[in-house]
Amino acid sequence: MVQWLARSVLPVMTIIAAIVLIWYAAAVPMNAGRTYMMAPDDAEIALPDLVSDTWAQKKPRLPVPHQIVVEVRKQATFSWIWKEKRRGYKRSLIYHTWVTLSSTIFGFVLGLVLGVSLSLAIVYSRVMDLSVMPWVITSQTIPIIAIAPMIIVIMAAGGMTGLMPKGVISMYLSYFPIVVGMTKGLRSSEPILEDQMKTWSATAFQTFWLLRLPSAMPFLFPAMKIGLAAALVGAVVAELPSGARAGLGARLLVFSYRSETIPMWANLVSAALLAGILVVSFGLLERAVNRRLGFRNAGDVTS
Amino acid sequence: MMLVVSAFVLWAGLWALNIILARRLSEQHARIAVPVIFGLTLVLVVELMVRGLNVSFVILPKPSEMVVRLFTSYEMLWEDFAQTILKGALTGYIVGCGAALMVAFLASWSDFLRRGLLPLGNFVAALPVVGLAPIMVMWFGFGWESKAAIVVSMCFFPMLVNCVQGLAATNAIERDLFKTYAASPVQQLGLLRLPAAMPFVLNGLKVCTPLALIGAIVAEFFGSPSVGMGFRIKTSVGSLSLDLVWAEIIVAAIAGTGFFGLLLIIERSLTFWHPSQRR
Amino acid sequence: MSVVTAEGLSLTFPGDVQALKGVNLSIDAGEFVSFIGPSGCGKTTFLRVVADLEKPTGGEVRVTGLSPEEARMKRAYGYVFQQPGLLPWRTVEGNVRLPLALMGQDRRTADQRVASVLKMVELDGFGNKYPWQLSGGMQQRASIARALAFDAELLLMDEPFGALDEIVRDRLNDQLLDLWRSTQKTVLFVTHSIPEAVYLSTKIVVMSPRPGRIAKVIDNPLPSDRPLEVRESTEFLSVASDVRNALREGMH
Amino acid sequence: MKNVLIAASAVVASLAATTAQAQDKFTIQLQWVTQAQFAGYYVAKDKGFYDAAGLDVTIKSGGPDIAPPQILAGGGADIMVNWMPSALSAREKGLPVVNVAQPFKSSGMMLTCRRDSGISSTDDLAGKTLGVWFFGNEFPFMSWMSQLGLGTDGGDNGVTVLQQGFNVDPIFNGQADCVSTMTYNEYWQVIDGGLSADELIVFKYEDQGVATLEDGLYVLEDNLADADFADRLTRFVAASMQGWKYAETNVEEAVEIILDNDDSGTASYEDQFRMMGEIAKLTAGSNGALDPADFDRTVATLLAGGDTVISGPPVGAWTHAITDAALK
Repeated sequence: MVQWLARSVLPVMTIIAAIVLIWYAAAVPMNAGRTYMMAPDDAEIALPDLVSDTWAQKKPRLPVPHQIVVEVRKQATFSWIWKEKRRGYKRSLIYHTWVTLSSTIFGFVLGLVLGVSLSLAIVYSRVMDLSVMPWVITSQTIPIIAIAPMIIVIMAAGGMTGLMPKGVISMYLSYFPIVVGMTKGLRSSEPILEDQMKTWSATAFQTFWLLRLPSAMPFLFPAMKIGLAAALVGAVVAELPSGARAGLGARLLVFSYRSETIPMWANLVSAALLAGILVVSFGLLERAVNRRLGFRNAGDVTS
Repeated sequence: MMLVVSAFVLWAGLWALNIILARRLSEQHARIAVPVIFGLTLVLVVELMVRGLNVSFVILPKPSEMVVRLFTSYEMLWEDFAQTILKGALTGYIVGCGAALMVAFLASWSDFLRRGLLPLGNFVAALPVVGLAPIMVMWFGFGWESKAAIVVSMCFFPMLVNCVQGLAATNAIERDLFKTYAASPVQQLGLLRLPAAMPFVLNGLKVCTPLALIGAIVAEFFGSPSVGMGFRIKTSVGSLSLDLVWAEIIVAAIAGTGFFGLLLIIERSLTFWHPSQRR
Repeated sequence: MSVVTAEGLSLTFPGDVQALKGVNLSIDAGEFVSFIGPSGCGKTTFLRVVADLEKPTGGEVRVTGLSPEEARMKRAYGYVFQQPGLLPWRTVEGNVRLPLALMGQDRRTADQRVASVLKMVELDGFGNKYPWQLSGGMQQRASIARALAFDAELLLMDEPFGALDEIVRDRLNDQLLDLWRSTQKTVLFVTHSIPEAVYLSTKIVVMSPRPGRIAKVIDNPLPSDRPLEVRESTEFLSVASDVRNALREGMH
Repeated sequence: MKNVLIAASAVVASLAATTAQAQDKFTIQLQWVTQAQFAGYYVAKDKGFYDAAGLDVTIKSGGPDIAPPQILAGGGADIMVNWMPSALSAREKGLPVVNVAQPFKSSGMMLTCRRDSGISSTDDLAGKTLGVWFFGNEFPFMSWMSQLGLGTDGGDNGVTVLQQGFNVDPIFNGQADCVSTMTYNEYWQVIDGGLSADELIVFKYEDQGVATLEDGLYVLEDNLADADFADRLTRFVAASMQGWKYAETNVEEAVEIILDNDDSGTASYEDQFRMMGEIAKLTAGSNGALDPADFDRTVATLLAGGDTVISGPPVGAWTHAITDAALK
């Protein structure tokens, strides 16, 4: 236990501590301009005063960590909701995180379905492999943000609004790693086992279900993890320009119009926390599934 | 209606052609011909559908109009390309990936630093860093510098994770071998760690390519001089010049795919020895 | 003159695993010494201590009269690992040239040397191939050529032929003997195989596990000129049976 | 107590909305996020004016990358709020939109400059860096600059144009000498940011004679011919104007309604109250019908800026048919 702390936790903590220190230090020069602007002309400002002012501005260029923590707590607590009466939930970060999370998951599921079916087509059909694969790569070099508003408009023309267009944009970003990983995975079953299946004259479906799919799992999970993170990026990006009414991306945008930097950072931190929770819980799922299928997990002790 | 029907017929015909080509042509030729025909099929089908269903130019312009725009407005497109891709994205890409490589070198000497950076880097690489775009514009101004800055912050961590893993990708025998030769740290880096890291480095560069494009264009949505691909896309949507919007998107796709292809060629020539590249 | 000496050598790994305990051994110049024993008996560990890849926790080792670290710094030995350990991005020539380049030898002399050692292991003509284009046996020969490249008088070989089939192995054993006779190097050779140990060595060190220690040192009376048929001679069989008995006794 | 009343009325309104199945559906696309700039529509919805007119109205908020004409063309909305230069530009491009009502009489657009940049009149603008909104909002600016004889490609005899994000940071960061502001929104961000009114000099587009018509209501020309649609539209315009007049006189209640409808939960009461006050100044003097003189002035301003937006005076770009019916 102690060894684990020293080997794994201590280095991470040290680097986080270093980042926080640098952050506080950087806030002083970055916010000093506004301190001087607000002060009377030619006023001399002593360093301690400068530091305390730059760490406590209302609209700083770089808010310091404790300002952000306070803001996150303020926006995420339930007492805030009650104080704001019935529209209070709309002011809660938890609500908006949920909005973003729901379209992330929706988009991820769409991406998973698209990614897995494309990779099946690619693995089992040479024409699909040759035709589609290069365009799958090209699709990722099209900046999604550029077409996000158009996707929303085109889908609105087809009568689809709300979660659907956001989900499609998330899907667009998340299907790619899944196609790549799954294709690689489906092609990774050992030739000797393929031959073994052949000796038993297994059907194509049996070979797929009993051999190829399980062999693809160790590839699929890391790919899904990347896809999940990409789906979150997609959800945020889709909320940014699209006139979405709620969600972390929409709030980020509106706060940025109003130069409300502290709430902006609070939103960014929530998005980061959301990403962290998603990735960690997915990691746990991965371990559980791999255990069950008898694959070795990356972190398992070998001896 | 005729046009819609012919779109389906065309689709079926060209798909059948592709099936035949995939069987008949040599591997080398099929790899080029089949995807090109597939792409052309898509374009033609969209063209016919847009015409056949009378889709408004505001929703989706005809592909032919986009191509015409590509040629008539090439000067403007080139200026936007230079501003966004060459200045913003490429500078950020080089700085971000270069810095990540440098930090990875440092981390490869210190086990402590590596243990600290790797989990953090993995975590940050999963974050929607693109949300920093408005903040970068606030900090670094409206010029290409802020676009480069967001690209740096988007590329740094994915690249770092790849480089750190890559520089640790040597096996025990290789390290022992260099120890028995009493090789200096610089020799070990140059002759062992760096070559062994190349597949990872190139993978990082590939991952960062679309990120750089997205970052540079997104940042322009939050403020820019009156030139740049993101600026043009945004303002052209406003003035309903959708053909110009799509022309910019085509330029971005060509630039991205071209760069990606270049990386594939470099990968092939530098890491020909890696199991994934052997043919 | 002793090339390798060990006195009261011990090595305990973290977690209280005694890999070596009280090992005393002296190896003279020009000897071919085999180390044989069940897994966990410390034969590989002993070789790694000599090569300064592990630090002993007790006792002393001298290699060519120096400490292992000094010997390593002077590049006093060549080491052949269990696997070929060839760098996949270098050609066979490039791999063999690697230690010479590290030692700062100029390209022309290095090239001549590379050509001559490749000839020695019968790989001339394969210099431009990449390791992964060669069979396992050829890869292992390339790795021996690499260990020979800088002409150290001491050669440390850790089960170099362990993963090869018997036909290839016989052939490589034969080549190795020729090489040893023609170069007069001192060889420390770790193996699992009794016939291999008896066929190659002038001296066989039988080791036993938990803790790793020397059970018996057997001198091999076979003449230095050994055709493959020697393995059917009664002399050969009696040495082999000595080794087998020593191994059995060491097991408890 | 008051909040309880509002809550109760909202509950009633939502009940009314769910029970009235026979209501005609109607969708309006705004051109920006939910704020007091669109108070009339939200008030009309929440106070039940639309219900009373037999309409089930959906209000779609906009955003920086939402082009309302595009939504309209795609069938995502029946009517849009848009500025006239942008709407005329869409018309010129081949999307025939028609102004059916004009709740905003005057323009709220201005250029706000720092006095310490050495600007005291329009003569001092040469060589300066100005922040301008694009996305259709740049046309009156271009027109103004060309009337002043200033190029917009930089240089000493022209001005350098920045695509201003939708906040006023550039004036604080020293990236721009002047920024575009609306009387009801960004100007107050500049004040809140720490620059006092006497540190600033403000050029109102109205005063410079280059004002163009802002928030108007536009529909597709083809739809107008449809009697059924025209009927719904008439009812919509009438109820919306009722909403606007209610909002002008009941500012506090209107602000509460805006806050209720702000799904992003980012609007503050103080900001919206101030905005509502400024918006009321712009809507004052309009009964909803477009004043043809204002239209002609807008067209003249745009034409003075060259033929970038429109090549000539548009024909049939507005109609009084709806407002005549709605306001009788």
